[in-house]
Amino acid sequence: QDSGSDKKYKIYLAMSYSGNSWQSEAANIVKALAKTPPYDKQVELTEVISGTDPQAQISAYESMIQAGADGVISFPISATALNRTIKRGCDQGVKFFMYDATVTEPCAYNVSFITAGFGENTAQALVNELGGKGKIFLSRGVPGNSVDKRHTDGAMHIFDQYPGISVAAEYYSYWDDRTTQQETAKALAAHPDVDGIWAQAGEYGAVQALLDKGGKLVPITGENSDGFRLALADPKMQDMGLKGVSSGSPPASAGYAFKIMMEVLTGKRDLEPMNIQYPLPWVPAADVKLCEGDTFENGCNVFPSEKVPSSFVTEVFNPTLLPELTLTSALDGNPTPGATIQPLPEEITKAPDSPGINCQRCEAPENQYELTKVKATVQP
Amino acid sequence: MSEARMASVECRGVSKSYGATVALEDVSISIGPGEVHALLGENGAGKSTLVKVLGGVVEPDRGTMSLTGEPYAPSSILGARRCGVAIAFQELSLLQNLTVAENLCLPKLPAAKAGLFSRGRTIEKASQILARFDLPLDPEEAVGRLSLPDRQRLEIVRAFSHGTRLLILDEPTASLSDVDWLFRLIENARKAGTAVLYISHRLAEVRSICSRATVLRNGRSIDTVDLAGADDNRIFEMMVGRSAKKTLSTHAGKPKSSGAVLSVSDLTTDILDSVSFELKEGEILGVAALEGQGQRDLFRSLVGLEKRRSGSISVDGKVADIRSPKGALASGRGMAFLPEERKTEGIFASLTTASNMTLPVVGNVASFGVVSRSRERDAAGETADVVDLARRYLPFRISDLSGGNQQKALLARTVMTGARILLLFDPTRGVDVGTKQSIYEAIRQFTEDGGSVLFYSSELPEITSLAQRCLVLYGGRIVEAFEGDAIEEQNLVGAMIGHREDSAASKGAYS
Amino acid sequence: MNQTTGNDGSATDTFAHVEDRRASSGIDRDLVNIVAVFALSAVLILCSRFVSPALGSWNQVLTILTLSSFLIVLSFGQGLVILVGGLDLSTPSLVVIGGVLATVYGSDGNAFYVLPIALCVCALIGLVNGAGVVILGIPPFIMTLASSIFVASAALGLTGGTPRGNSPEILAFLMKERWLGIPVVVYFVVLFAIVGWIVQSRTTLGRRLYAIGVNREAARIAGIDVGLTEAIPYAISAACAGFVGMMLVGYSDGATLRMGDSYLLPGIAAVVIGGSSILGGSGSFVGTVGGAILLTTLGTVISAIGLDQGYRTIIEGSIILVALVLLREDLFSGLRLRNRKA
Amino acid sequence: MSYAASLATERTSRPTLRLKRMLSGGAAVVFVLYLAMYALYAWFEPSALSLYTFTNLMNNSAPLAIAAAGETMVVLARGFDLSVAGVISLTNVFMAIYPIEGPLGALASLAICMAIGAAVGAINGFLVAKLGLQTIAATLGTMIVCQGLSLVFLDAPGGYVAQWVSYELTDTLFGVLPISGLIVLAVALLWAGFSRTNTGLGIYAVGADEQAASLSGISVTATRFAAFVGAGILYGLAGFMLSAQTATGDPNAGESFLLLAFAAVALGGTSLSGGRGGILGSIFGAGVLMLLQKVLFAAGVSSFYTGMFQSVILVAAIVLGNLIGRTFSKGAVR
Ligand SMILES: Nc1ncnc2c1ncn2[C@@H]1O[C@H](COP(=O)(O)OP(=O)(O)OP(=O)(O)O)[C@@H](O)[C@H]1O
Ligand SMILES: Nc1ncnc2c1ncn2[C@@H]1O[C@H](COP(=O)(O)OP(=O)(O)OP(=O)(O)O)[C@@H](O)[C@H]1O
Ligand SMILES: [Mg+2]
Ligand SMILES: [Mg+2]
Repeated sequence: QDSGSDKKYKIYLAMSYSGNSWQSEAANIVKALAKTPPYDKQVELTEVISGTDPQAQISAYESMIQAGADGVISFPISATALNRTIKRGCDQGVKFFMYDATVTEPCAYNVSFITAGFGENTAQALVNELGGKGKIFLSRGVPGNSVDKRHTDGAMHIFDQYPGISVAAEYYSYWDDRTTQQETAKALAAHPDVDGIWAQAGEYGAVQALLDKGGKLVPITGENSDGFRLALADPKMQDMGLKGVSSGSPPASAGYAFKIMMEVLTGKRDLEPMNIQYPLPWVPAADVKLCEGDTFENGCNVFPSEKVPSSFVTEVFNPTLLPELTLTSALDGNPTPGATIQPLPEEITKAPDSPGINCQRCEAPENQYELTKVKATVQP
Repeated sequence: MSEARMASVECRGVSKSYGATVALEDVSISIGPGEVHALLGENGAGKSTLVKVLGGVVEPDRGTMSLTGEPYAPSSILGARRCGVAIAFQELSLLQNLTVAENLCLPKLPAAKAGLFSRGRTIEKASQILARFDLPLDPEEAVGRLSLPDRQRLEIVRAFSHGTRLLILDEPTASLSDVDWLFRLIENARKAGTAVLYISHRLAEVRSICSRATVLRNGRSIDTVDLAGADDNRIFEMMVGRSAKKTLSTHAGKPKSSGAVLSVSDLTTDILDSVSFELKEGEILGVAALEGQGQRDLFRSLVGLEKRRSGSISVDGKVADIRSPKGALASGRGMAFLPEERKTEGIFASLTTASNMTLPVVGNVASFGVVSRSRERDAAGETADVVDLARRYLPFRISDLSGGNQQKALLARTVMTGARILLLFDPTRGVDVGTKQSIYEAIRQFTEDGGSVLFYSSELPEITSLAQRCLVLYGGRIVEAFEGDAIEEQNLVGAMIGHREDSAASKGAYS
Repeated sequence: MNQTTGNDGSATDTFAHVEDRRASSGIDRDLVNIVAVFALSAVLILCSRFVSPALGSWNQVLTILTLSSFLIVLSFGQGLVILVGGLDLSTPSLVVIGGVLATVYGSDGNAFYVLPIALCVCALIGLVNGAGVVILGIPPFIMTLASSIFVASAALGLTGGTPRGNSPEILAFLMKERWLGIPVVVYFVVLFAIVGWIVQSRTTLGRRLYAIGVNREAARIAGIDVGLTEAIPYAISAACAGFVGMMLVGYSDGATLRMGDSYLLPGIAAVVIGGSSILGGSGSFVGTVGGAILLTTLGTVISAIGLDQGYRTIIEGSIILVALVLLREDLFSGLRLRNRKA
Repeated sequence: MSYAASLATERTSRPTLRLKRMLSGGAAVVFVLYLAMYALYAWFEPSALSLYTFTNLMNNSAPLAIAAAGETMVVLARGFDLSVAGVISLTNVFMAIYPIEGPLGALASLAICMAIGAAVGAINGFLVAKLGLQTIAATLGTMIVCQGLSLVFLDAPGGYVAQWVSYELTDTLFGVLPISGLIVLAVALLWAGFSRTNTGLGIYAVGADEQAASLSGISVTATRFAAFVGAGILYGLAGFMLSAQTATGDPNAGESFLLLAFAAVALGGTSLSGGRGGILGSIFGAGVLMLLQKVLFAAGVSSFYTGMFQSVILVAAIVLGNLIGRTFSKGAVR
């Protein structure tokens, strides 16, 4: 606006809330990318936090459309409630990019790992560790949430095949360490003899609850917190019985979404609105590798506890898709000194349809729960 | 004699207990049509409870009632109203956020169209009622903005408007200094054949309007007597079960010293107009006034509850900048205030009576901030004796006490503060005859020990018998001051109605 | 009055027994409620054996006590605010601030002064709440809601969204260690409950708070410094919430910016279920402790029921309602009355 | 010395009194605040004056405004109703899983939503008025039960609200009047009528002083009950309007309404300890809350400063209201 010569793109980062590591890392890397050359000259990024209230986000979207936004990159609070507003925005030429969570409005781009099979793959991994039988806990996310439902449906698809596996307790942990720890403690009071825990985000709380109780650890599959990965790799914990896989939601999808959006806006890429799949992170205990630097390099995937809090979500980096980012981007939203934006690989993975998640009146493919990361080592 | 004619109202063997407290036991009473019947008894004798039974507010545990011969068992206050029975309650039952008219017409306002009530017709109906009972209030005024006496009158008028067969007035004059209006209304009702049950602790009043009286003691009906044939002592004996104490009717001597402990000069508020006076050590200073002449403002501004516009207050010779009752307690030898309205300004309903009494000085019965229950009980007990409050009430919730006993507890509170200056606004309101004497005695004792008392009373005889000096307020100004033998009803009344003042003086006096 | 010295001796004698029957009932309504709350918790724990055989054990009791410690500490402050007729909606944000300050600035070496300072900061924020309510006359609901939003924003700005650092040793000790087989925090909570009960029910401060809650105007007239006194509960509540934040940090070694959210309603519910009136002026902290334990017990048992979340939620709500109906004050007095009549 | 004669009362003239009362009422203050904020909004963002923006704003505000209106009824009778969150979720879920098309279908849906609200309100009313439970505790229980029911019927967001509802009700009438605004207006008018019934007046009476109300012959039980049922019906309507706006169901839809509804009520000048205030204030209070987000956005305040501004403005609004109220009503009812 100021120079008038080359117009800056008006981009809004519409978050739900900021307050856990995942959300702030996702927002931080978008901010860092927007400050990385050449985007620093092309982008005027405004951050808006709406809290957990869909009404507030609807109102925020309306304001953005009204303010003449070129693009909105957003973590949508509801998969469905925002649709009408998004549609109005699309009609006025606004590009909507959703990261991690999705909307069912077809004119928006969804960039997410949700359809990549977190639930079924981790469930199979847990079954493998348990040898096909045992009492398990399901530590779920937020009740009445479609992402939680997709993950759990996938997991139950596997668990149901094994009569030896029984779900002793199923509780909601709101994707939060503390809540997971407390809910797991409650469940442990009723079932001290649990054999394994299938967890969504917050998994490190499950580890701590087991430690609090004393006695042995059990196999746990969970998401990508630094604390959990460190625990998986800790020989002491392994001796106590901790095994498992770290997988799940990557904040990196926000950066990926942002870069695709910029490429679309700047005309470098011609892409109709679609559902884009971010690859499912998959780090079994054996593959955990400590990073010496400030980013994922040489296949490392976890940081020492002095550098980041245990709740830090490690899957914020991606050497191929987001080579621009280091810890300073993820923690403070600052660009990496000397880094410039690298083009994305040409090919983009289309996500399969998943009704209620990324499309409205659609059918899920037959093979939606097909295993992609593990093979069943035990048969039902 | 009473059995000869058909009773308008009759109770037989009515009993009512609250938990372990027996409020009424086997009470019988009968009132004839067109009779004004007094109900007498000590504080806590059960008068208000009987009233509530008659009015359908509480259900008796046992006993029967009849109204003009037919069985009468009201299940609600509306049921009683339908039978023509209405009460003016001791603790007023008006809604302060509603208007006069709405209060008068509750619970069913005159209807307009489509099930809605009509504002105009409500006001019209209320105006009629107000006019019928000679009460010049603005029907559209919110009741919360009325003075306490006006609220009391409204309560009375509301009862009159419904009570066609039995009208119950529970201490209707407690905050009224002028009873003529009420007596005229009662006389009219009596002529129309309405039975009136009249409760008051003012025997003179009772004698002037009632023909017979039923005496309650400890929840039992002792006897019904013809008032003409029973002297005060006899009635008193029936009420308390012993003969009256020797009443002190002469003035106590002059104050011992003449040093002013409280001096007020040119005190001006929204209502008061440069009021100046001194209160000396060991003095009982009375304030006499008709309602709404600024006495409330005077007392409240002294303790910082009302904003002063100008003027100064000095305690013990030092100018005191008093902004709150706490400040008043802390300035000089301390001033403690007994407020006008028991329910809204006085009691802490859900706390015990003992806690209510010790509250301002709870630190004195505590060590390291922790209250000692035994010390609290002892301290409260001692003061309870001073105001003649039975010690067994101390652990009760104060809301379970009768109105008079609540008043005693509040008076005890001011005494307990240790302040040497007491500002008492109508201290004996609703207090029984026997206790009044004890309280007078306590006040005298207090001043003899060097304390000073400023008090207002709605009962002139109280001022004449107690005060050593007396200020008369009219229109927010002190119009006269009397001393010693000059304090005499005739003189006071003359000054109170402001006959020496031009009518302009009343400007702004009535809020 | 009791020493009747009248000449009408017979009348005095006749009514002597009446005096006796009018003695104080001696039944403390609060006490009945408190006993009932704890009894209900105990019954719930015992009945939970039907849900899972491992429940109803000593271990479960310890788990419940540990988990309820957060709610107990939080609801002490909330209870005091409710006692003076207010409501503190800023607790979630203060939990966060307490936790953030402890992790960001606290370390093993400096915890002995950082934690007290952090608590003072929280109390100061609470005092601002109190000042807003008392001086500016803002309804507590709005004042504390506004400060909650403000403090949450500040915490966000302070941390950039990710609170860094770990739990100081001392907090981990409080929340994780065991002594004689019992978690240290259980001792702490028992102590806290006793002190809290004394503060609320036995001290001069507590007495003044009750008075203000029952009748603010009367309290002023009785000579209480209502302004200052009324602000104190807000400060205490904020400090309590801040301390809960620290406890949470010790419990799970780190802070997040939303860790207080799940304590707002339960904090208020514990107070109300414990028998205090939401309008102020009544109740006891022992009751509140019972309420907190009842809610936590309920959560523990409910989470062990093998039903869908929807049904579990319905059961949870229904049990709360049933408990409330059982805990009604007039139910007890009603029963008493019926016995008398019979 | 007749009493009447001694009463030389000087009265404020009636119209002045009424005007003062109106100005000191919370509704007037918050209405002025709303206008001022709208002016500010329009100054930052000229298109704020367009019909399109206004309609959107109305659509956005209507659910909260109606929910706050319902909450006001309970608050006036000295209560707190948490079930607002549960009823909105439940009705939203109902709208999404049983869409009934066409105008008649919309009417039927509306009736059912209101019936759901009335039923929950009746349960609340029974628990509070009959069994004597504390309002906040009883409604917490029913809120949780309602949330559970919503989850049972719909375990994840989804479903479709009838097209007719979601398009017509968010549209404009004759191209100028936002329908959602008209519905809010209808609520306000209904309240104006209701407050002129004996029950309506009774709510004020019960809220101010329960004991005095019952001694005045008002049935406290029936009044409380009516307040809860009325509130429930409005929550049902709020859920209906929310469904029209979002066009889908979400079992957690009502959660965010809980605190906001109370904030709107308090902002609108209704005393949270009962007996004073009205629905109109709450409606504008809700409007202010929704408008605040817009103004802050338009003013370019973003990210975490929004919270700070929001809180400061919230407090400033109340303080301003107090000041205005005080200057116009010296010595008014407390
Ligand atoms: N004997 C009477 N003398 C004068 N006025 C009366 C008399 N009886 C009733 N009224 C007046 O008429 C009005 C209506 O009487 P009442 O209170 O009995 O109404 P009601 O029939 O019970 O009313 P509703 O049916 O609306 O409840 C009252 O407000 C009262 O002031
Ligand atoms: N709600 C209640 N709960 C328990 N006890 C009560 C209750 N109401 C009254 N009492 C008790 O019943 C007794 C009678 O009280 P009541 O109010 O009838 O006395 P009263 O004769 O009107 O006295 P006063 O002249 O002081 O007004 C008192 O001992 C009182 O403490
Ligand atoms: Mg009485
Ligand atoms: Mg009738």
